[in-house]
Amino acid sequence: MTINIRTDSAAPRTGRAPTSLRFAAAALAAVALAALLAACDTPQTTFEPRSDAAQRVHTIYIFVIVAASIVGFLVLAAMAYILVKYRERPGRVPQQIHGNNTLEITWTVVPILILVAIAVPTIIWIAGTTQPADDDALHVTAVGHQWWFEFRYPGLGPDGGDLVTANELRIPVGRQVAITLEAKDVIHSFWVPRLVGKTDMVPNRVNQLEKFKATEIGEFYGQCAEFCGSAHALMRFRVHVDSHADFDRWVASMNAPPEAPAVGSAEEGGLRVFRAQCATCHTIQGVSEGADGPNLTLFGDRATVGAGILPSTTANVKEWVSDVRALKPIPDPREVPIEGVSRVMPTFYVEDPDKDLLTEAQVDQVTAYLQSLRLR
Amino acid sequence: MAAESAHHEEHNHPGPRQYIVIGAILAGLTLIEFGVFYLQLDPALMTWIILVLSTSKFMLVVGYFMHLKFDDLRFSALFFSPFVIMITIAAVLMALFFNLTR
Amino acid sequence: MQYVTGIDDHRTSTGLDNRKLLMWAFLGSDVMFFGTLIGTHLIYRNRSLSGPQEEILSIPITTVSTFVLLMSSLAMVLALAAIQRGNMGGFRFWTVVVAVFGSIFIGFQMFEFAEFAHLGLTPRTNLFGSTFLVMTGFHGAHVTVGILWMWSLVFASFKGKIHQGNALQVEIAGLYWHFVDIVWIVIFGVVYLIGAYGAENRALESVEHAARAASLI
Amino acid sequence: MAANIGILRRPVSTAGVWGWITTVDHKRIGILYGVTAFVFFLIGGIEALLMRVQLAQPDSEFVDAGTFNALFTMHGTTMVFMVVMPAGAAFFNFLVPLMIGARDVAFPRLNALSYWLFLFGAILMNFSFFKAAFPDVGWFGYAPLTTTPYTLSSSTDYWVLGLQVMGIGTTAAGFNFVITILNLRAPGMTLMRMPLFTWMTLIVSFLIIFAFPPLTIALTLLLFDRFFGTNFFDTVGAGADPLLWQHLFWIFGHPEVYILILPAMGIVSDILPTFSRKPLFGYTTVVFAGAVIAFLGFGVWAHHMFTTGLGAWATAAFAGATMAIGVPTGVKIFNWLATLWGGSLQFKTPLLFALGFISMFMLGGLSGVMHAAVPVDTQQQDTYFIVAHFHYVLFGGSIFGLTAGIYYWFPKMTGRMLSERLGKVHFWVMLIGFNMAFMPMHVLGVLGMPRRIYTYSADQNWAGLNLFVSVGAFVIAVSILLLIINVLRSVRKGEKAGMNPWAASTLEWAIPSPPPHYNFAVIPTVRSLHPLWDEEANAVEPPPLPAHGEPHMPSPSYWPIVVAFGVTMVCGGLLIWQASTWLGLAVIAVSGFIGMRGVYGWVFEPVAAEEHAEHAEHPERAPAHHA
Ligand code: HEA
Ligand code: HEA
Ligand code: HEC
Ligand code: CUA
Ligand SMILES: [Cu+2]
Repeated sequence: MTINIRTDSAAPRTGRAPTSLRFAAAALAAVALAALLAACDTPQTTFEPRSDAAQRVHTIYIFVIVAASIVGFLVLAAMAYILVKYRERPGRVPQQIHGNNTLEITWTVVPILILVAIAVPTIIWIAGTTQPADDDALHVTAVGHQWWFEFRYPGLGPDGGDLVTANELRIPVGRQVAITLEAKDVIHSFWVPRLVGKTDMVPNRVNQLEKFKATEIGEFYGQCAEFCGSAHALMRFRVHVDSHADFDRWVASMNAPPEAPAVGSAEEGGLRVFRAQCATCHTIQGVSEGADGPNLTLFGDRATVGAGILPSTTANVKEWVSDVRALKPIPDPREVPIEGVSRVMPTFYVEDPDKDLLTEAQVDQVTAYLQSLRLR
Repeated sequence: MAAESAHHEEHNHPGPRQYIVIGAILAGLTLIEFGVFYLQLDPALMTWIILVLSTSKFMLVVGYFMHLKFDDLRFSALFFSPFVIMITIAAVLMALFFNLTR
Repeated sequence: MQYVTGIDDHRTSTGLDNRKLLMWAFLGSDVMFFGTLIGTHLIYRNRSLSGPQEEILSIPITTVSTFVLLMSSLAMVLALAAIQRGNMGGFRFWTVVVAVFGSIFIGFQMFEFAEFAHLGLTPRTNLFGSTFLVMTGFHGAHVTVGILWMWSLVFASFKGKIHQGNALQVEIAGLYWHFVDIVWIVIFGVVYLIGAYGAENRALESVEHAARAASLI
Repeated sequence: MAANIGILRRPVSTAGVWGWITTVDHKRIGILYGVTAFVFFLIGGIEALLMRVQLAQPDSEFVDAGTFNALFTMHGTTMVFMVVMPAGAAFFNFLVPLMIGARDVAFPRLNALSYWLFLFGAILMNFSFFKAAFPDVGWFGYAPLTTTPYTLSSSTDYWVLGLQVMGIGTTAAGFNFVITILNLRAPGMTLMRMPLFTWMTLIVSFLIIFAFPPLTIALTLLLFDRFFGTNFFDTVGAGADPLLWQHLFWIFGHPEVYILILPAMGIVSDILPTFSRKPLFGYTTVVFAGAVIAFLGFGVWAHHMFTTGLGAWATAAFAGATMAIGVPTGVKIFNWLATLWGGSLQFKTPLLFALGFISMFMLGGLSGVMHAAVPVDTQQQDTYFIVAHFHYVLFGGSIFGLTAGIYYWFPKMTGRMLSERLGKVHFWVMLIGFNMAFMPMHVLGVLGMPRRIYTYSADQNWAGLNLFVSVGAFVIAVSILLLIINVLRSVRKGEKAGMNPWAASTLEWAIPSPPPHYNFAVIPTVRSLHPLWDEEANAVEPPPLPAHGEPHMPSPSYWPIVVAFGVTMVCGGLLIWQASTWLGLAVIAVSGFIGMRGVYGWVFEPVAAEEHAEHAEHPERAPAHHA
């Protein structure tokens, strides 16, 4: 069959040389560059698993990436070949092919096979998540708050109650951890890339995180992965994987009330301030029982302040206590009066004598007090 | 062929008399549903009975009052394809929300 | 390709009328609309934390209002049959019947909502209140639109704008009306009968309801 | 009757601004859609650029958290609802009637209403900017963050109401195109002789009318929660389940992404044959694959919720269904390649963009399949890997495809050619910028960078890649400037296009460029899939106008914009209500009246300004007024 083409304006006949090859090279270069950058030390990477669960996911991840890359590469290569081979040249007569059933069936069936190859490990993995927890597993309940994490260890607290901490989860190495996820206000998501994939914390629902066993002692970065309002970017946390001995020591310390500070010391002043201003929201084991804010027991041993956002240095803690809004976009309490929503931390020191709730000296004292709460 | 189908239509097209009959059937089915509600049946059984009865009413109205039974098939397609999609979605949602999938 | 002059510009490729096709497409879309509403109601069943739930549904009263709506559908199809035969009197009579029955149905619904408010159920009370009242409220809004449409048809027929020649107008309005009716068939079956089955206090409540209803009508 | 319609008589003139405001001509409405979409593309793009400036460095303080959250919310919402969808609608409007040999769409005034509702809805939502209440809950607005306790300001109200108004318009357009394509085809234009773009329009229109109602409901429920105190998403007091919103949104949302991509697929399927000088390989299969994608698209919504704890069975089932969609999509890709195979490829700009579409969309699709592998998704969900995926399919797919369409049909729309040279530069700059901006996002995702974060700390070591990405974003901006320059240049002094500059095969090329307002002097009778490639086509010159003059087209109308205004201002009234009850109620009442008045005027409006009795049968018209 020939085609008679009706053209009104003669289209210019400049078939450009094919360029997709060059493009493929550029894409490869980009990937290579990316890989290079990835070699930097990135504490939150998903590619250096340090638990059995993360490792299982990682294996599938690699398999899927490789499969997709092969498919992608082959298709791009085929495209490049076609573009070179069939570019317009004098005398080329386009072949009027309308279709070919064998071919079409082939490229329906082959992708199905590849997809089955991806689906099988996926489904095996899903089935694996329904396994019950080990008998000796450590059970933890993690609760998402706007914008911090609460961790409860049922049965490890005083009198067999809950042991409660915040923003820094401590777990023993080599022992399975089964985490139950809840949320106080909006949806959050619990994610420690190197230890375990994420699962959402949904109000009025109880979710189970995939059970995992950390394989290496160390400190791991975690972050809330579901958009949860203004400070979502600053809702981070840490997981400390400890040796069994260290973990047990930590549990014991958490349950022991702190020693009373020396009379006349800055810490003593700090305790007084704490009782007056902070105790309604913050719990310190043996000192206070507040429910709206993070538990501050053994705060002096925490690596971070403000839900994993800053190293817990004296300067940072001071700034946090005097003006959290300088560090974190938390709405002003006057704008969040709705019932049922957790109360947010007030700003305590503004350089306006009329509004001061705390003096700068008091801030120093309470900081000193908080930092004195250490492991024994 | 054309004449035949015209004849065919002529024959089956419901008129006022049939409409009233169907109206009576609808009323009757509703009455039965009402009655079933007061029989002390097993809830599952009752649910199925009501589903069957309601579906029959539904089909009667759609088929006769809305004329779909006699009308162009493409109207049926336009109406029932979202129906199938919606029923499936609703069933999946119910399964999910009543935790039948855990 | 060819250019043939004299082809009727207004023919349609399927031979089906544009407006009727539009109405069916709209109804298909409305299936998704009501399906979502009913689905929302169903998945929130038995999740309310407090306040009245299905036990306050009155089956006897709703059976009556369902019957009224079914009969309005019958009147609708009779109106269509009448106008197709050129019987304008019959058409007007039956169309008015549709509108009146529709209004009675709305009356029942308003009574029901008022009664529920009396029993402490508003859209703000609990999940049942929100889903049930919004779902049936949207259905009621559809019925109301239908009633206005019916009256418009009757008035238009007096102005000579609705006649045997464009009975299609009535047919389309009828499709809408019947659809509203079948949505109610589903709601009555699934939400009322199945929903309220086994709920406590039902019998007692119903008698009370019926008495009130009687005094109201 | 016409006498007592009252204030607004049916307008006659099509000139000037009023001509545009009252137009019911599908081509003009198409151009309105296109220009509006492009303006919003610039707005959404500038929002993206601001985000990229913020993210270029760690701990940056270029914008604050609230602003950033508003930026990505409005960027996403704008790009999806105010750019890609209306850009698709622009092509539907301009091309579909031409492609099927019709004079207009089935319901021209409804068509105008769709446009005005879209425009007013978009303006309503963006108006929040001036009230310092930019929506900031993310483009899928997960409850309960959107409920009153967590969003006290009216920002979310603007979002809900704006989407609602646009949604009504879109749904109306969906109906219109379903009917138009089913019913207004030229003689001989069977379904299987329709150009692929028309097919995809039909499928998209079905997706719209079936997928938008769940969104409408979801938005309504949220609206009722926020305005009237219902409890659909009240997790605190009423025990509501936040997943309800997610289900409803994604039941709409996943079909929505196919609403965004199928038009581009249609465009590419029409461009490839033209520039390889051979018919589309496996036409039937490509059509069928499109339908299968759309159908399956209703069954995969929960793949956006793999991490919400759906339960093992559901997760597995949705993963399987999601993967299955790769098959028909792959079929399309391979059929496109087979179309190129054996052809005589003319590397004109439209073809370049079409090839860009195929390659970039495929990469995005492959990352989509990776998400479908649930364990992998637990590491990817809500990271930049997802952001990379959807920009590859949305930008690399939809935007590349639509841009191909601009280059391809610009001559038809304006009668002038775009510069090939500038077009090719545009293509390469855009391709490079695009890959610079979005390829590294995959790596960022792998390195654990969550999305929707306004800041990150330096110790994460994400800074280098982010800077690179930001530079890429600006390269894209340069490429868009090139497009703008190209268009402005051509409109003024571009080469004249003639009827069929690309020697293409479909009907829209059989009439002058730009087409006369009645499209075809005589409606053609179609005998094949490629009417203009038929041998005999050469013999048939388009006939002159018939003796009795131009075909009669429906007159312009004021009512669409009046109705759209009424609907929008009812929503505006709700917003005012929050500040001042009485003023709000007054606005609602007045605009409600305007809207009703509009509907009434609409229904009783004569078809043409000069009431011609012979037009009484026009399909769109309301009750005939001669008895
Ligand atoms: C144009 C829009 C578009 C398109 C077409 C797609 C197409 C696909 N998408 Fe995408 N998606 C989005 C837009 C789109 N998506 C958006 C906007 C989001 C994020 C929303 C948000 O959270 O903000 C998202 C998110 C998203 C998720 C959720 C991720 C998460 O949040 O955790 C998933 C999960 O499965 C997914 C999967 C897919 C799949 C499998 C396809 C498939 O259709 C792709 C099919 C194509 C191919 C597979 C390539 C070609 C095929 C071959 C070459 C054949 C050979 C291939 C194989 C054998 C595999 N997408
Ligand atoms: C079709 C859809 C589409 C398109 C085209 C784009 C285009 C772009 N997107 Fe978009 N994006 C989304 C859809 C889209 N995006 C969605 C749905 C989300 C999710 C939102 C959410 O999470 O809620 C998202 C989120 C998103 C993020 C993640 C934000 C976050 O999670 O924190 C980022 C970050 O880099 C980003 C970047 C970009 C960039 C750089 C472009 C660029 O390609 C833009 C290029 C365009 C321009 C640069 C315009 C040209 C401008 C000029 C030429 C300026 C000069 C002109 C004048 C002054 C008149 N996008
Ligand atoms: C009204 C409740 C409230 C009061 C009173 C309050 N806080 Fe807080 N506090 C919070 C909340 C809520 C947070 C978590 C904020 C966040 O990270 O988003 C918090 C966080 C903290 C943190 C960081 C914890 C961590 O794990 O990183 C410290 C330290 C802290 N508060 C100290 C104090 C001190 C000291 C006072 C008194 C001077 C005080 N708070 C008073 C509610 C309160
Ligand atoms: Cu919590 Cu994001
Ligand atoms: Cu999806």
